[in-house]
Amino acid sequence: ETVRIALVAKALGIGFFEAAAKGAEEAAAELGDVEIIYTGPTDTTAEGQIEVLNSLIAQRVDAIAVSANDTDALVPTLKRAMERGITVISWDSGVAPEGRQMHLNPSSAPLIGNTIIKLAADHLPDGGQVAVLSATSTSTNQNTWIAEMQKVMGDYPNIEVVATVYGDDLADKSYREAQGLMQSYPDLDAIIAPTSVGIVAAAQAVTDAGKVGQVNVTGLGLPSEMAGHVKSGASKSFAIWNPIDLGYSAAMIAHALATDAATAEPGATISIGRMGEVVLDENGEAAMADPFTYDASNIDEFSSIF
Amino acid sequence: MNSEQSAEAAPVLSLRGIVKTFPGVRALDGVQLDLFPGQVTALIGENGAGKSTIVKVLTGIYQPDEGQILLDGAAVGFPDAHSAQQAGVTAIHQETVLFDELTVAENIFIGHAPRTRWGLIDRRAMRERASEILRSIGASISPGARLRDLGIASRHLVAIARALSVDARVVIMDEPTAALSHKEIGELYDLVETLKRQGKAILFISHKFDEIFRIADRWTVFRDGAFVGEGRMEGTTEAELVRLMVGRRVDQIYPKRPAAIGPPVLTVAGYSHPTEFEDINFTLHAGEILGFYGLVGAGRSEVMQSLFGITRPSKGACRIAGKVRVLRTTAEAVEAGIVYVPEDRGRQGAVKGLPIFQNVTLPSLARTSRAGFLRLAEEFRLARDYTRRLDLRAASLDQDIALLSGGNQQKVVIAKWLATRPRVIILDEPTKGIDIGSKAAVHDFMSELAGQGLAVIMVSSEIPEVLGMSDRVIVMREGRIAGEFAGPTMTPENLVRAAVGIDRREVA
Amino acid sequence: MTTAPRHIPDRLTSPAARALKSWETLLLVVAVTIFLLNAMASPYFLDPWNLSDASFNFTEKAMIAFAMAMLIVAGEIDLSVGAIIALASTAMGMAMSMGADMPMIVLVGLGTGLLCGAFNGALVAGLGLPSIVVTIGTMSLFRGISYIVLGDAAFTGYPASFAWFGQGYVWWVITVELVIFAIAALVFGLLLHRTSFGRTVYAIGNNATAARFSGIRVDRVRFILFLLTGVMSGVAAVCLTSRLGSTRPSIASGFELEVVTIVVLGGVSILGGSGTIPGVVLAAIVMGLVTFGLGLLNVPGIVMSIVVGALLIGVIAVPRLISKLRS
Amino acid sequence: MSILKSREAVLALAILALLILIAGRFPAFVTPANLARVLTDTSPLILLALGQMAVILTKCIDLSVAANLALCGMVAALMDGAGVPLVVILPAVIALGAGLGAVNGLLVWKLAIPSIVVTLGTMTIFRGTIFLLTNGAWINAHQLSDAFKALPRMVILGLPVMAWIAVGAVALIALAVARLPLGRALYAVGGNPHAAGYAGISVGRTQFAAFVLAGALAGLTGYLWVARYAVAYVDIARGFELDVVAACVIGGIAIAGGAGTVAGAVMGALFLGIIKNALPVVGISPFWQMAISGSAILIAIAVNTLARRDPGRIILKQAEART
Ligand SMILES: Nc1ncnc2c1ncn2[C@@H]1O[C@H](COP(=O)(O)OP(=O)(O)OP(=O)(O)O)[C@@H](O)[C@H]1O
Ligand SMILES: Nc1ncnc2c1ncn2[C@@H]1O[C@H](COP(=O)(O)OP(=O)(O)OP(=O)(O)O)[C@@H](O)[C@H]1O
Ligand SMILES: [Mg+2]
Ligand SMILES: [Mg+2]
Repeated sequence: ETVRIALVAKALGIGFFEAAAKGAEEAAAELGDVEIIYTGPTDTTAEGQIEVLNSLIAQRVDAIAVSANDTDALVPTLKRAMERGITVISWDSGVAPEGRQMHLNPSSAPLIGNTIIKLAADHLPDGGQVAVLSATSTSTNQNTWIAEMQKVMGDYPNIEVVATVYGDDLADKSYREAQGLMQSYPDLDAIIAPTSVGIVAAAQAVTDAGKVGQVNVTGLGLPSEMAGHVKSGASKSFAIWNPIDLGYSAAMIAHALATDAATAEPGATISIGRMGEVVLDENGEAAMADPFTYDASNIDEFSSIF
Repeated sequence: MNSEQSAEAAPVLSLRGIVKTFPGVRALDGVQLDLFPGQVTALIGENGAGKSTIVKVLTGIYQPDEGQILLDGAAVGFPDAHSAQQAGVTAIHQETVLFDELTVAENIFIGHAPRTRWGLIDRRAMRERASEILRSIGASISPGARLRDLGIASRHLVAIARALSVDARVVIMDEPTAALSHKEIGELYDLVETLKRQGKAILFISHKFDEIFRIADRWTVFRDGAFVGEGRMEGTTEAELVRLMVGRRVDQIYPKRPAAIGPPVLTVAGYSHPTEFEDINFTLHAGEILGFYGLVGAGRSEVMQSLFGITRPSKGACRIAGKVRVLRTTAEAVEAGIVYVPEDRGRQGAVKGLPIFQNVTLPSLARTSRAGFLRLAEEFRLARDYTRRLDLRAASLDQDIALLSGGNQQKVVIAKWLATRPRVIILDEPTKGIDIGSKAAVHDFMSELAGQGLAVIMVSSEIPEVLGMSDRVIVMREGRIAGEFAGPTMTPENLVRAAVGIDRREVA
Repeated sequence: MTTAPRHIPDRLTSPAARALKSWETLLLVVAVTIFLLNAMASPYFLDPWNLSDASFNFTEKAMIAFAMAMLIVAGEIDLSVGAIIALASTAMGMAMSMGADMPMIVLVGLGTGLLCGAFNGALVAGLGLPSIVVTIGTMSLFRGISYIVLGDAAFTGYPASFAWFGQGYVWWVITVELVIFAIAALVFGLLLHRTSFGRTVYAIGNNATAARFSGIRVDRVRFILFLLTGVMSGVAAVCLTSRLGSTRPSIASGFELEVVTIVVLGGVSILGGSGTIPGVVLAAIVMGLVTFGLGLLNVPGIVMSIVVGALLIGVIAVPRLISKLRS
Repeated sequence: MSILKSREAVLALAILALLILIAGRFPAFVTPANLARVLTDTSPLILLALGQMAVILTKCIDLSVAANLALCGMVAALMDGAGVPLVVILPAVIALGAGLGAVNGLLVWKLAIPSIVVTLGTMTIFRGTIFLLTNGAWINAHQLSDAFKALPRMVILGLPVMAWIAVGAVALIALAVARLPLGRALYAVGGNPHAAGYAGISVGRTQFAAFVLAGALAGLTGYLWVARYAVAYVDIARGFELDVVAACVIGGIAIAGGAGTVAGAVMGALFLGIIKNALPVVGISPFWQMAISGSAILIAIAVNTLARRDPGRIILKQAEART
């Protein structure tokens, strides 16, 4: 009997999720007898994702692993999925605990929050002004990371976060918001964009404004998309976890839960193949790995992979 | 009759066996028509006889289903308006065919503007030629003015200028005088003479027999989409033409029956509007037909529309059946028993897209429905009763009103208001564009209603109609009342003097 | 075919004769075809529970579509319906966080919809501004207010009883939303086709000036239509909020164009003056069937939208093309 | 007094007032360099508004312009990826845009389907096609050649080429609208379609031409957009069609057709562009921006429509004397 695992992206076409899908296929190949259904809405809306989930429930897939567009709005639908015997986990961007069995964080949120500010601070020995360019204001993981970052700001006394703006994961809006930041804060030293769309747009805006060297763009991005900007100096460094690994792990966990090889309960340990294992905390969350930093020294090595 | 023709010059343009059908209607059923150089041919027929349709066939707007168009004896086809223009056929159409946002010159030359070497519109040449043409028809309109700023008569002159801007051999005029006043009508007649002298063939469509006898050389009559005859004006009588047209004799055209004048139903005191009218006072009695005469643009329609709740007067009051009322909306006017048959039938009268019976019952829905729910049988009965009285010609009452001829649309609009059983009915140019037979039906019905105690206001620019139908006449000029006439003072001279503002002494 | 006759037949054409060649018949054929195709393409399609789940794809949009259909018949349009849902949902969230009980929350949602409709109506009917541009403006304004209130936060924790509207069942697989949809279809169908109010809507859509000259309170009718659209958006907001169990300002984004698509597919002339509620019902079902059927085959949403777009044009174009080729 | 009656003058004053207001809070906004930036940013809106103006004048509407832009942008990016030189890409995307516009135009012309229905349909079809072309994948800065990205940024006389292209398009279209028979025909067809037929102007053909123009401009803008933001994906410029319509309406293009000017459309676009650019700069919370631009649109429409109110007919002599 084939185990059908649906990997649901925030939206189709985003490089990050495409890479994750590759990882999930890798896990399927390793497990054998697993079919991966990679799907998602066309734009990053909860309503669109619910329609996709409804059709997955109708097909009675064995497991759903979703990166949510909205923490809460998916809960009723996912609850119904669980009622119909489908294993539900969230990954990357989570849903509220009652809507899933467990959540796989790409990394731990405090670690990411600390990483993004540290990336900026490392290049500002004398302190300075930084601004945050986020995705949509409703994006769960973005908000968590920014909140975690705010918590550790005490460790960076010379760094001042002057603004948080939202580029809605749209290239043009992010670009304009980045322009606006440089305009409003002429002394801005760094833009932190913890989103792969925002970081590219911000780097482009900095380049176009002729501020390479003055404003450092950092945050979370994909090496393939950032390679040019690292080389031009618009971005000195940025971080990301490996989305292939993330997709791989999500598929592994979903499979384990769907086949009853593991149960999702606080303290449980679930094996994730080549990635080792994860341990669930009291909220049913687990972290996959630490974010990895990319800079001029290693970018070429990874830009061809994801 | 046909034998006379052989002696004459050959026709410039001939139509043979033209058939044109619309869904459910055979508008033209094998008609013929000949136009001769230097002669005016009058095309006569009832509403819906197919006159305007033939004009559209001649100008390339409609394609005939069958039949031939012969230009100088050779068969031609007019696949579009442009090719008809190229062949030297131009027309003043019955409906306005102008553009509000363009200038007068652009309106005249749209579609055939002079160009510069670069292919751009030569604006200077266009303006110059436009003012030339306007001057030639005696219109003092600036070619640079925007059309939206012009009054209705000026617009019509622009339409005429537009037709003349084409170097044409055949000029068609479809009811060209319907929107013109006195002075301009005179100038139009002069223009027709000039065109005749230039050897152009003219087709002239009109419901007014006086002007037909004045300017036409020949006549052609259509009835129900069919050709019934043609001939020379000389030696023809009006009665003969009317008989051919209607298929029966029409004796009494203005059958005003004496009616008992009752108590006042509507008193208007001091009605004023900042730009349109001032100090309007009059009283209307039950059973009375009160005529409103004036030149086109005198402001009669504006006064009537303010009585109907369309525009609010800035000053003044009106008393209906003893009660002072402020009419803010048309719904309030209808409730108070005042109804208005508008002059601009296409825009304000007919709801095109709705069937005839629904047009009729629109203001009476409260009566034909129960608890807000429609009752189709009631509606149909009401519509049938009233349209029958007005001799409506239609395929069925659930036919879209847009498919009726102009005159028949007017009948539906009149029926619509009579069906509300009003106290006061205001008819604004009720017989404009209506054929002689239907005119009689409308007049007859008006008299009958007055006899039953309905108070009628009739706005009209036709003196015979005003004099024939009214118990009393009020004349308006430039937004004010210029005189009131009853009994022996109701003479054509008095009305015209008051309308144009000439003092008796000056004339004498 | 005759020349305009002198005697008018003493009855109306039978409605059955007209129904045969109507748009609705065409849509019904399309709907049945799609249903059969779906049943053949996926083994999961003919499952009552799945069909019941699938109804969520269209019920909320269709509720608004009925009111929108009347508005479009009258020659107006409301592009702010999605934004009204967002604002109504936000208002409900505020009411909830202030401790309102379930009936109160619902009332707040409907009331907000009504107010938004009144605002649109006042601008269009009162000031005489064109509705398409007014509602492009209020689309930003209403949703903008939601953003001001909520920012990046969300309202969650609606009372359990509130979940009934968007997640409850009335009987077996029949959801509450489906029942609301059916009732709305009935009410709007009667309103548009059987009442004198409906008749005035058609009159206004065909010629608003002549309607006014016929003693119809045109502006009042327009205002009422905007109110109805606002209230139905409020109803949809209650259902959607209940179904999602939470409110964010981005809720229901893009709804407006989907609602308009349903209305137009339903045979309502976008130029005003014609269209029927049964047509809209069928169009909503067709849209629901198409998206669900393709969803079962895991076709990406955007490819579905190609199908919907092609359907929209095709259903109108094909009959015209055929009659053109025939003549 | 009479100058205030012109809609364009009122709008120009409104833009000036807006700039003064912004300058009060944030003087750097009105520096020439920044204004040039605003103009550059607004160029896509201006270009599309010009095309939309032509379409709206003929009593139609084109909701597919943004999707057309996105599709042409994606095709430009794909061509660049395939090594096609820019001199070929540019005419190709303009032709593609015009072709997509022609599809709209043909459906409107030959089958008489209302434009809003046609373009609502083609809007989703065009976007879907982008997805089919790339399977949803993004094309990012590093996948685009430098020459491709450089053109819109190149600065000539203090203005980037992108802004110059907009300026050039405005001049050309203003000339065409005023002096080409086709330009005048737009007004005739929208003002009185019935009468246009009588004047030998084909309504359908003119509408077709307007759609082709709007499409060609969308195609050109598609390249500019992708080159400027250095990214192409399915969703670029989603929802932009409503901004374009809003710009036209603010600029006094009558949605019922037949009335409006090029100057109006350009100023409508600038008005929106300035608001969109200024809000983040002036430090207004991002959560307030949507409501503010919505209110600005409403106020602009209200002022515009009320100012244009028909004064009615003037019959009384003394009233005529007063004006
Ligand atoms: N586009 C059309 N579709 C359907 N029927 C039409 C159309 N145009 C005209 N008809 C019908 O054709 C017939 C002739 O109409 P036409 O306008 O030629 O009359 P007319 O002689 O000009 O009348 P009037 O004196 O009232 O102007 C009428 O019965 C009319 O209803
Ligand atoms: N410039 C104009 N723009 C728009 N409508 C006009 C214009 N001029 C006249 N009309 C409308 O056309 C119709 C006929 O106008 P007309 O010139 O007969 O005006 P009027 O003041 O009603 O004259 P009268 O007093 O002779 O009836 C009226 O309904 C009027 O409102
Ligand atoms: Mg006629
Ligand atoms: Mg009048």
